[in-house]
Amino acid sequence: MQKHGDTPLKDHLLHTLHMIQQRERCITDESIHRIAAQYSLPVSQVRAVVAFYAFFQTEPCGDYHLFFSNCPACGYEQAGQNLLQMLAHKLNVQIGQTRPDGRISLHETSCIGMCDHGASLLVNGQPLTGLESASIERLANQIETAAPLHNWPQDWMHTDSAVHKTNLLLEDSFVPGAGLRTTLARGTDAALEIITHSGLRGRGGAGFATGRKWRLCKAAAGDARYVVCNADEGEPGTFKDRWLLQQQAERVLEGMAICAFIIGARQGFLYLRGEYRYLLPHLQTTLAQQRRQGLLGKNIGGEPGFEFDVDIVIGAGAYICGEESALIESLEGKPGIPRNRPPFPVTQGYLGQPTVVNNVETFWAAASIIVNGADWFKSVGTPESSGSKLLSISGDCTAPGIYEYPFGITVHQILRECGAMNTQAVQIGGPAGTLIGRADFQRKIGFEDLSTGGSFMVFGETRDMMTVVQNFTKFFAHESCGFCTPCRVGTTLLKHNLEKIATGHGTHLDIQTLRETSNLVQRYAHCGLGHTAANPILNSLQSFPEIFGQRLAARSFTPNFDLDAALSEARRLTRRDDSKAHLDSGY
Amino acid sequence: MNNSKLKLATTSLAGCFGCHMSFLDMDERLEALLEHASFDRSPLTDIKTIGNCDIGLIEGGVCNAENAEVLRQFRANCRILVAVGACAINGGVPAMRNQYSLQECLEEVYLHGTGIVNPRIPDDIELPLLLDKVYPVGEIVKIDYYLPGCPPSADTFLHFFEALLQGKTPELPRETLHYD
Amino acid sequence: MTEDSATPNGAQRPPTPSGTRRIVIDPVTRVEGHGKITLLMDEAGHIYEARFHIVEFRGFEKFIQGRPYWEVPFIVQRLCGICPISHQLAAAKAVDQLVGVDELTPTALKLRRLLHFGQILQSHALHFFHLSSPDLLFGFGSHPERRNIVGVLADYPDIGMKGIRLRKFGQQIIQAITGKRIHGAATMAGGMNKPLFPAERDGLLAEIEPIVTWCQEAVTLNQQIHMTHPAHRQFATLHTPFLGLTGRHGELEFYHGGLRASRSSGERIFDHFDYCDYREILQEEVRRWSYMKFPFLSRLGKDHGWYRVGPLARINQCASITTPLAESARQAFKAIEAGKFVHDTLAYHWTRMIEMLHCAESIQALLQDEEITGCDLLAEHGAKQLEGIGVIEAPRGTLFHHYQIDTQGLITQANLIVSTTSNNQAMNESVRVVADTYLEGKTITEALLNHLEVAVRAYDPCLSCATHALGKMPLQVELIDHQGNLVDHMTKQNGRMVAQS
Amino acid sequence: MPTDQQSFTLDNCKIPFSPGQTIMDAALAAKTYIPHLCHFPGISPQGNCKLCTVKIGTRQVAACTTLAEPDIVVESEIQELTDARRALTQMLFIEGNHICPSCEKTGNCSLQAMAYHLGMEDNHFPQFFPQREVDASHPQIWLDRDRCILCSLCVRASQEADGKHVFAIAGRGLDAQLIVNSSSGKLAESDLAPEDLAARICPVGAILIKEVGYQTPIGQRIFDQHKIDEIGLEQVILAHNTTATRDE
Repeated sequence: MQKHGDTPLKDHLLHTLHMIQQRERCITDESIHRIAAQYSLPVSQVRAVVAFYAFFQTEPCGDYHLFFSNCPACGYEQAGQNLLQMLAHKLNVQIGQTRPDGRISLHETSCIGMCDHGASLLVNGQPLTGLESASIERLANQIETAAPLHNWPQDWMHTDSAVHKTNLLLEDSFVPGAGLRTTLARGTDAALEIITHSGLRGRGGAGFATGRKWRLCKAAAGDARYVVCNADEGEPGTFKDRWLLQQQAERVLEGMAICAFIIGARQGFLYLRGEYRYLLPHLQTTLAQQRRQGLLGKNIGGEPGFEFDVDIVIGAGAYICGEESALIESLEGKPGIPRNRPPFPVTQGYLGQPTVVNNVETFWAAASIIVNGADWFKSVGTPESSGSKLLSISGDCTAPGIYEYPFGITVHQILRECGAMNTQAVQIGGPAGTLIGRADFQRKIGFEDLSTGGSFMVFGETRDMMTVVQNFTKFFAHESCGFCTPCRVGTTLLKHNLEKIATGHGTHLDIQTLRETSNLVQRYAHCGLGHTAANPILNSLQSFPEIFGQRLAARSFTPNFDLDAALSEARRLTRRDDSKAHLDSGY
Repeated sequence: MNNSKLKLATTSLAGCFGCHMSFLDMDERLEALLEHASFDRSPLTDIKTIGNCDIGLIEGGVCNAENAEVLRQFRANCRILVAVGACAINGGVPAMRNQYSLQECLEEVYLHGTGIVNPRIPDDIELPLLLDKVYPVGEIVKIDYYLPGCPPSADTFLHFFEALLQGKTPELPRETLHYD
Repeated sequence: MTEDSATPNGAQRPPTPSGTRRIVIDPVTRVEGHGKITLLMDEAGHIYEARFHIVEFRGFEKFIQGRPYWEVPFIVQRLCGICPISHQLAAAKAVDQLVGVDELTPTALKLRRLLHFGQILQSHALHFFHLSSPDLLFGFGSHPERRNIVGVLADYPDIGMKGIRLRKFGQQIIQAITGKRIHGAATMAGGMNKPLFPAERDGLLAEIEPIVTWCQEAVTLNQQIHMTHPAHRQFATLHTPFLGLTGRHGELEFYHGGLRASRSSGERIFDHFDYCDYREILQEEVRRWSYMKFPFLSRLGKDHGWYRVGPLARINQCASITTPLAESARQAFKAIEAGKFVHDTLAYHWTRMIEMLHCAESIQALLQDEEITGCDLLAEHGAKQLEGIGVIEAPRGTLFHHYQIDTQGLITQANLIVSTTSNNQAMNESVRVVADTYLEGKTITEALLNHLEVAVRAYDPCLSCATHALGKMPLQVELIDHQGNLVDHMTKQNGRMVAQS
Repeated sequence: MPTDQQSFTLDNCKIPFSPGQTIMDAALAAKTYIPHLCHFPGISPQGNCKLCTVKIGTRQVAACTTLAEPDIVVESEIQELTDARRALTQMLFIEGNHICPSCEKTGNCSLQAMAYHLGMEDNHFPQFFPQREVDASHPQIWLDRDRCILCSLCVRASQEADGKHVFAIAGRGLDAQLIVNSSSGKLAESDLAPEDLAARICPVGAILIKEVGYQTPIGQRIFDQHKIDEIGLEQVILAHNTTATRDE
């Protein structure tokens, strides 16, 4: 059905919608009808897709279409300044809207994977990094003078990451093709045995044994099998996959090909988050190169009949698509709503066929493991978490960037080595992971203790942790897919509840409600997003009770809203401002 | 009045008085209740300011500043505060106005209505200002018990009072639970 | 009446006319709704204006827009928990027009009438026994702690219990037809949703005889009170035009009829006027100090066109009553002014009881009518209309419901003129008259406060309907001097009046 | 019952099942009620309302989408789950505009009946009071999104039973809403017919036949006469909604 070429799947629904959005600034109802007809889909399904992904818009966006990252790690809000608001003010545009002259639209977005570069944003898909209050002014000028993007200062376009610590995998002098050669030489069973024996577990954070996943997929009945590389690196604070795709994409692709050989797949997909679209030219070049070298395509590595190729599918702004079944839905051109599991993707994945979905780093590691052997990999790490792990370190430290550590490393040591001073908290594994305070800095990175997909955000003692927890809680409310009741409603309730407490209007009753709602969302939600959405709150209630306690109102009960503010519309309409026109808000 | 009696205050905020009517629907049984309970501030008496009470019954949601103040007075003076009926509990039918801005509602009634002379939005200082929305009472004060229904039936009231008079925690029998 | 801008302390308000003082009464009790009264005095100490502020607003006209017409009767009945049936029926009549039904089936019409009689009976019983009888039995100046239904039950247990049972009977009729005593559901577009089962009819019939008797006793009691207290005859009395529906032969009619209006002299302004054209005869003025509008007869203009509705208007204007006991009670009433209009405001109570008697008699007749238990409940719908107007005589007076819909059936516009609104100006005037009569010097006395409340209460104002909001009407009095300063403020605490400056 | 049939335990009762059956289906077949709103026998389960959540050990799973397995021990009628189900129901109430007193579905509404079943006396959470669109464009059917609980039964019924694709759910998080598959997005241009299962399956008052209103007298409505935990009630509800269709 698809042709492999130098461009992404032209006919993938998400890509078609993206092209229309590029061409027409938005996706009109007319376009929706046209596409529905073209794809023989119900109009409602196309509408549902457009409505689901944050990067698709039904109202025209500006010549300059900006998505400002509000990730707390990169520090858009620092030293009493909110760079996003500053930019909105300078450009005279409302956040979330297009300026009436149609020139600028400014949106807030969650982490764009530039956390080691300071405050950053995407302008027409291009990341601008290292923003400070001075550069905001200059940025506004560039936009107002309609300067073409390629003429903007190159130092804003810096997207590489510093590597501060290397271990097994980064030190491996991987020779392209070596992994495939070994795999072909050993045969599928032996190759699978290496992966299994190495103890490699999924690097996205969930930690499912990779060998077991591949074995289950290989054994599952199906007409075709698929290999999917999850490059939807959406967990705030993570950027190591972006770096891997920038620097070592060939090893990732080779890992996919190895998997394909083992499980018997002919088709692979690299599902790239929409925020990383700018990596596309590089990835296409790499794909072409792999094909030229016989590492993708037909008769790979000279093996007759071993045919495998990879298509890139680019998302459009939905964190939930990092969940493997949601990702598959998205690959199929649908809204990224997680499926009921079982059946798991290994038996019924893409188009209902057995599918392996692994993280970028997992494939990357697998390629090296095949070459160097299981024992090599197990030489570091812990019995339950073998090998090493890439961490994306950001936040309040002197040396943010990529670190490779063997599993079992303590948080304390990492903090020391990344130049973190006076740290009060570390968010490990992103908002969906674990927030720990000083008392827990002796804990170890590993599936048996602090599991992480790679996000490691450092918060110094001057941080207001309530702001951080609020930021993460808003993030989940924004990213909830809306499928199940507890997550759809609960995440917004948590957001409001927390806001009431954060602004000093909460009481012990509100804390009790916060705890109850958190537990409900955690236990009853449909998928991982919901299961983890309350983590920042539950963790901080545990580790930072003072950020709640010190804000409690000195009343036993407070209203849920500001009563006096609720009279403001009436005051305006009646032009009254007498004493009876106000209420003690009690809030 | 007899001090050993339960002292009862009632008020209607943004309600329709239907809950009060349903209370009266106890009919002859009202007489028996009055042997154990006496009224403080209520639309049925001439007591205008609430004193210390055992039970406060609140009908209606909160739509204006005066509602909010009366509700707070009730909370401050009642040992047990009860939200009675759909409007008090979740805003009820009056909360249908929450679909519109206050301005739209006022303009429709006082500016654009049929046969209007001197169109203007009433703004006298004697009029309590309207809140932007109609709010459930539980979003403004702590509520101890809820008697749902539009209105709750007379039997529901009786169940509730009987339990209180017997010193029990009132629990609504499932069959009395209804929202319409 | 003129628009006045006196105000206590609002810096942004227009200046107070020199020489006025203001009194505010808050809360008014034993009426159904929220409201308060301001009295404006001139330097000579005369009350030149009384303002009965309706302090609540609910916005039904706006928020029913966009709702389907078939839901409307059940939404708008929530205007009022005392007379929900009036609203359900007025809206149902409008809905009948929307679906092209001119005539209900005989059973459906009788069921609606029965329902309506039950409703008026319970509402009138409530108003007299539960709310107003304390004033009339104990006297206006009696002890406030006693002056309520609990006091009546203690001192006049027979009267009190009969009142409770009368109201109960009305509620039972409502329950039998609508499924609930309050906010039930009975009307359908062009009919009713349920027949009255013979067992239900029999149960009600078994109780009717004492009901009729008690209603007669209530008429007698009110006649005695009114005629043996000369002060009652003058109390708050106004000479005003009257408006209401009457039947084809000018008889007392609650469910359906033509509009009749008369000057205070009895001279007809119009008669048998089709209520669907109400916009030709009625307009409403907005005043800044009340959420309740001020309707007036267009022909007489806004300054002189205000009128009264309700029992006093209906009994004065009708030519007859179709039931014998009520008719003879009407004749006795009319005799006190030799057939001319009776303008005594407190005669509202007496006429209310005459109507209650008529309801009881009519209920008896309907329950004995074989057709009442019929099963043919729905008329065939005709061509859809985009506008429907339903007018009915509610317990407190003429009630107008007017709806426009789009072709999909959703409400696009609504206008509601509820009974109490029509009495708005009259209540203000009655209060002014009483205040002027009973105010001594510049201080507010408890006697004044009580008398003001009695005047308002006579109209049985249903302020929840009036503002499309209902609840308690607090009465508070404020006295404002000529510079706009609050001189005296009066409210009541635990039954005792507290005055403070 | 064949002797070789497998079984599991639900609240101390043995529930037989055949392979491939969900916990919900097996329980219903054994006349054991597990609360649910988005499940309907014969329509593929989706598991979005989460009211049917049961416990297997320490694990919470949706009974409607989880396959029964031999000898598992499933808990349902325990306080912890009742409390959670009540909270979930309260969430459904506050996220929409569920004004029971004026809703024509009152007395026939499964959400309301569920709330009664769970002893819900108030909404507990602050109301959202969202603004949602009414679609009355269709001559016989109307859509009141205020009352939609996003159970998607109409979406599935339209696809699976009616062979149409009239409905879909679009938007994410709290913006998720029921949309109509037609050129204008309005029901009028859709191929929905009053006889369709999709037009009759709505458990709340979101999809209704026009001009029915309060046709069923109080006392004779479904939940005046039944409780929601009666097995097979779905058929009663469908029959009721069919009557409403026919009468019009």
